[in-house]
Amino acid sequence: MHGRGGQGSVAAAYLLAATAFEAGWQCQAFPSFGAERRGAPVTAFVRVDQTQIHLRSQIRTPDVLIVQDDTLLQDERITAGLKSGGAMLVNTARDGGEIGAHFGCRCVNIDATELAITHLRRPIPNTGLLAALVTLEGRFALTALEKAVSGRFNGTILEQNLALIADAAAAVSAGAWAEEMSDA
Amino acid sequence: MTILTRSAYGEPGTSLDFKTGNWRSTEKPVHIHAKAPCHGACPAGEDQQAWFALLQEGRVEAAWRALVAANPLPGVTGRVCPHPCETACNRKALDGALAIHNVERWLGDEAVANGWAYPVEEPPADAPVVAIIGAGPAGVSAAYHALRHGMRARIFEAASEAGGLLRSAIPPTRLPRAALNAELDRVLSLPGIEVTCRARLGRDVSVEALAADHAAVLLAPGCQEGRDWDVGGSVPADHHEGLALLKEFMDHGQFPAAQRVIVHGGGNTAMDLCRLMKRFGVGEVTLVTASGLPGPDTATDDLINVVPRELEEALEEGIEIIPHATVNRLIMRGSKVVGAEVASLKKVPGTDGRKKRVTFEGTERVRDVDMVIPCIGEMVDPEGLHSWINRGYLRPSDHWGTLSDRIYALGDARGDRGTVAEAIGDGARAVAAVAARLNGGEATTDTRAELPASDLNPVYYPPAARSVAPKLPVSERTFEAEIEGDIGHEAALAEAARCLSCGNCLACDNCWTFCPDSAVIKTAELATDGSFYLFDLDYCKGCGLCAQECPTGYIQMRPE
Amino acid sequence: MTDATRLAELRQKFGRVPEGPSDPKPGTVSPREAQPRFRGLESGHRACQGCGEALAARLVMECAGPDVIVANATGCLEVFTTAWPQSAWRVPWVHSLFENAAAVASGIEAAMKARGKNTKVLAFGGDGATYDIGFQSLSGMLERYHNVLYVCYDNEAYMNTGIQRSSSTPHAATTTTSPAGKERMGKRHLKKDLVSIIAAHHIPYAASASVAFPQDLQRKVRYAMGIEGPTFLVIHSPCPLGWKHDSRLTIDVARKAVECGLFPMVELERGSLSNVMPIRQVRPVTDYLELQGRFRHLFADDPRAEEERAHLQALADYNITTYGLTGGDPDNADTVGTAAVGRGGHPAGRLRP
Amino acid sequence: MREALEGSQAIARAVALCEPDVVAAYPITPQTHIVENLSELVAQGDLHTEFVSVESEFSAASVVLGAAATGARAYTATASQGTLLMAEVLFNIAGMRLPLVMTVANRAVSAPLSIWNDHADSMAVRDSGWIQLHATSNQEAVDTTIQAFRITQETELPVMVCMDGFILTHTMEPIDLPDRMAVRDWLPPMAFSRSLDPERPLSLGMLVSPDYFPEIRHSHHAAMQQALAVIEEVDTSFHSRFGRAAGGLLTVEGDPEAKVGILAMGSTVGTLRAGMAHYVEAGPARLITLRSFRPFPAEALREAVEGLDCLIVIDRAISPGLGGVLGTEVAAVLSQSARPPHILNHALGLGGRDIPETVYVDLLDAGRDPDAPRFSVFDADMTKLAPEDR
Repeated sequence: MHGRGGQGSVAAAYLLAATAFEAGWQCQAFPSFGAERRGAPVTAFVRVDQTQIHLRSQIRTPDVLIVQDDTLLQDERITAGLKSGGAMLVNTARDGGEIGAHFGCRCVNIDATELAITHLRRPIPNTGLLAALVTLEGRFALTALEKAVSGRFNGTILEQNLALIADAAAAVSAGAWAEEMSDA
Repeated sequence: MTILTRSAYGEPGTSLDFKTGNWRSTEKPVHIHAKAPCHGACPAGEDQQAWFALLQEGRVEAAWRALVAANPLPGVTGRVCPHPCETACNRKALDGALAIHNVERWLGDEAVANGWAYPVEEPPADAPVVAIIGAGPAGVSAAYHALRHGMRARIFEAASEAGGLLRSAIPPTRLPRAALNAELDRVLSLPGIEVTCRARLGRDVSVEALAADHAAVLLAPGCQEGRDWDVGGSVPADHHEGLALLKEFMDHGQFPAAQRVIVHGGGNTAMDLCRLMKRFGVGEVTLVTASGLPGPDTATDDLINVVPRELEEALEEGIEIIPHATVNRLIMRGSKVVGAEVASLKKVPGTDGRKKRVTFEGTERVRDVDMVIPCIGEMVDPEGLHSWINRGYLRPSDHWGTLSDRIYALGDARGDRGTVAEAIGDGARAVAAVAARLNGGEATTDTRAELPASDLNPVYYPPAARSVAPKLPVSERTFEAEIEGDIGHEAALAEAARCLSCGNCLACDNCWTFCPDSAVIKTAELATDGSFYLFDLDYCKGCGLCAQECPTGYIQMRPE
Repeated sequence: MTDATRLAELRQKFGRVPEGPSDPKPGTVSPREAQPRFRGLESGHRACQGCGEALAARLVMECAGPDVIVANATGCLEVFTTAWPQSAWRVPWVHSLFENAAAVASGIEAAMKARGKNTKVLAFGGDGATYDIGFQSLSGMLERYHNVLYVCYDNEAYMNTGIQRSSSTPHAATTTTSPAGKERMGKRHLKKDLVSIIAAHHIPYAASASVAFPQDLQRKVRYAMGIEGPTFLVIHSPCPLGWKHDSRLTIDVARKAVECGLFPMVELERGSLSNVMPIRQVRPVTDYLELQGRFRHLFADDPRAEEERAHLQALADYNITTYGLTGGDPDNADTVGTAAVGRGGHPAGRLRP
Repeated sequence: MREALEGSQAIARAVALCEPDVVAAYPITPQTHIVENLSELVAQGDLHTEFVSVESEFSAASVVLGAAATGARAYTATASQGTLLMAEVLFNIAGMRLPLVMTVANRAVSAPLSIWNDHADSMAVRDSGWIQLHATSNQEAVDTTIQAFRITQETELPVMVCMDGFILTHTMEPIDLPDRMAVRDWLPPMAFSRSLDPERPLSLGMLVSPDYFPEIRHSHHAAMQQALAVIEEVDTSFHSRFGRAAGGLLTVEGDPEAKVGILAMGSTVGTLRAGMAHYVEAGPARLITLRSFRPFPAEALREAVEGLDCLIVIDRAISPGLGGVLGTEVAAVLSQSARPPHILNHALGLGGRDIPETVYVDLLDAGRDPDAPRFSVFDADMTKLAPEDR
């Protein structure tokens, strides 16, 4: 998961792991912490499995890349290590197909920032991106994400996030990536 | 050996097991109850420090009782004594000696006013009886101390009233007769004392007869006999001896006519005479004395032997004093004195080690005077005492007044005394010697060393000015009214609070507070030396802090 | 399992089996036991003769105990009181390190608070532990507002290690690391004004005291003990060995330090001066200096010596002016009044048959 | 209850379950989240403790020292430089034999400045006299933390729970946190035999002359030896009460017939375990997880290596001029065995260098290489070094 310091990449990773946990999976989320400050490119990692995860290495060959900020696409190495057949979810208004063509991988786009501004009045793309991912991938029920989100928020913010999840899920094609994920 | 606990070294024993007393290498602290200088200086043997201590606790009657353990006449001595105690007082160097005489007098007066009982009991009827010749201060003191030692006293007085020179030679301006009578009467009316007046020695009683049926005979006749006096063989026709002149004045209120007078002498009689004559109207009164005036360079044995305040008052009243001087020659016109040659004189060490008086040639000056009055002391009236007289005095062989087996000499008659307090002290000492002899022992003296001022730690005494008793202004001084007034209760206690308690434990807690090693144990029960503290030499490291910080010099470091 | 049974179990397991009462004759009380003061620091400690610090500690303990816990920094006091297997302390006492007494005390206090106990916590340190190496942890303790009385025994150098200069060493004093010689006149720098720094933490109470004025010292301890919050007391405690004066002069030297103005006796509440001990009779600093070997070089026939004496006098004068040490309320305890003794002792330990 | 928790958060929650009287800590990466989470628990009223926000690690250790000395249950956490700043106090705490629990979020020690994981910090204080237990996962870290509070009371020795910084502290994974009442029941009431108590005054931390010092050090050593049994007993008791163990003194897994063994501590074990499962073709191996670094379970280790020809010891710390710390100690201990295995010692993952799954294969390959050095910084890229330094 690529983002920039301050955008909540680690929080997103934790939320994804929590979603997996809520779905009954084993999970592991961790940041690649650096000494970078706000704005610098950062990476966070998530592993999910149905059996206990022992491995604690950084993920070098991810199945899925989540890019929180399309300006990060300027770095051509962003897809380095992405498994063949892997997919990339990008937070952008640009066309995912074009991006995928450029990097030579499947790519879906969602304007999660716009959705966040609409629902949350703040440009926090995490929930939207995760809703899109869960929907595309189809392994975890969207309710698992809703549950994980419920564990973090309450009141109005929770409601706004739940609405955002619904909108984001509707914006992508459900199960589009399902078959690719089986060996994660 | 200590066995370690399983948790290693968490439960130590007490450091009391570690005796640090062996750290002392040379000296250890000791309590030394030194003599307070006031006590050491008191010819009457009073321990002023002791009774001041009681006053400090507000125990006024107890203080009086402690005082009269030595001196039954504090109202008298408080008025007439030249108080060497004050001269010796260590507070002198700080902010003025204690006004001891004022407080003494106040205590005496308080006792009279309140009728406090003297701390004596009537001796049994068959108790030994001492015979006392003379009811002056020595005789009265002896009678009183006889009671204290369980003996009875029988006084024979030649005059019609008791009092001796207190009555005959001290003007009422110094010792009002009421005060004298009150105190004398209280002492002499104590059961066990019997006074016979108008009993003259040699006529009515004899020493030998008294000695036969008394435990002892105490001779306190005083000095009634004038000395022969001449200057280089000259004796003026109208020669007047000082004491006689004074007695005459006190009886008749008159002095011989004179305008310029030199009084030659250095005692209270001389001083009284000077002042009375001046007050009587003599234009110029000059005291010529061989002694020195009080001052930093004056040695104690050189100091004029008068009550210091009397000296002060005399100067106030216009008496001229020429110290370290003598009348060298009388300048006579016929048999009448018209002048006196005065020369400087000083005591200097002689070749034999003794001091001798030297008149300095070239210091002679002549004063125009019409009368020169010698006040150079009197001698014992030899009547009835011929076998005991030696060059005008009784001259006993010792401190106790021993003349022979059971005969003692007291007071002025000894020839080496000059104050009421000495006379009172003599009474106490002679009786003590008698009592000791009766008990088959020997009387003892207080041989303790006096505490020097350097042993005090003055830091602990906040500055406090000496209390001053009221005094009649010069213009109001007459021949009757007492010049110095009463110090009063409040000032008396304030003075008591100024007492430094030289050489005696104040129970101030300084040693207890300051010992870094907690080696001073505070205990009223176990301290047997009059203090409230014990040194725990098991732990005392000998730092000397307690001695240094002891305000009174009661703690001293001494070799182990 | 209750706490008490658990504790008993652990004491059985790790501790020493109680040997019974140490008093050979039960029911009798030795005179030492019967002293009318709390003996927090007992005899048998190994302080030097005339040790000001031992005295100061005992005076503090008298009015601080028995319901206290003491955290003691490394230093003479710690060393001379607790040579295993004997301790001079009769209160719970812990020594950890040189620089952490304030932090250890913070922890003890936190534990007392957590367990709902009112036991007061004292921290003791010398000037090395307080002015220098433990300064940070002291500042932290004050800032966190722990209910601790920190007492600094100020003997103005590292005495435990053999007289090295500290930031509390007075100007021009010699120590083994600030010796006097051809090029130097002792310590070049000034004594740190610690009380002001402490007071700047805006704590309820900070004061200076001296072993020469025990009643004043104990009044300050009692006052500080009664305050809920951090309080600080620095006690001027002469060291005969380090200051090079006769052991019997400890109090005399301490008294003169106050009376010449070099050691001002001040009290600050919430950072503001609330009281000073006025000096009735100000002494020249030389009265104080001449008693001590550490200032001996200042009395040499040397213009530098004269200058340094003048400097120290100026520092004393500065204190006197700054703190108003010569004026003040005549009813206040002053250097004369508090040194006064009376028949029958100090009010606290008064004993009359 | 199982929850997905970040390691630091899980530790904070575990500490809270043990209801410490006093917590003092100073933030340092990567321990910070533990302190933050504890603060949050306090702020939310979920943890009733005196939380002392000290001005340094030095004071953090000192504060818990003071608290422990009164018989309070006390806790602190640190890492890296903080551990070293505490070092003086840590020796002191252990020397005074105080019951105390501390988490070390292991991190390299500067210089060069590195905020990432290795074991240089806790190794630097290995001789302080603390019990040091290493966790391979956050679950073990949680369970060991709870156990540590019991061990420290039973032994009156302080316990350091070491967990790899970031790799564990910042990783979210499912954690089973025991029930609060169950923990309260399982932990004995807090008590300390030599507590500072005005009712029973005693002195702690006294000066000891040469007359007693060797005995006291011996006593400490003996206590550490005896603590081996306590660590095992407590883990067993925990297992029977909560259904899982946290690794005893050490654990052995893999092929019992294997002739090659790998010994490691901390999170590296997880990656090696994954590699062992993944790369079956690399050959059989025995994986030994050392949990108790201090006291060092010499006897258990000798049993664990029985039958091995080669033992590869993974260090995440280096003693420059000697080699790996753990490897050197293992070699020393096994030298007393009848047939000690050949020991290879490799430092891995220093300063946070990622340890990939493939390392398992590489290690075994190196183990088969007769020319392999006895010690290496295994993942050092020699091409980055001047030829003279390779």
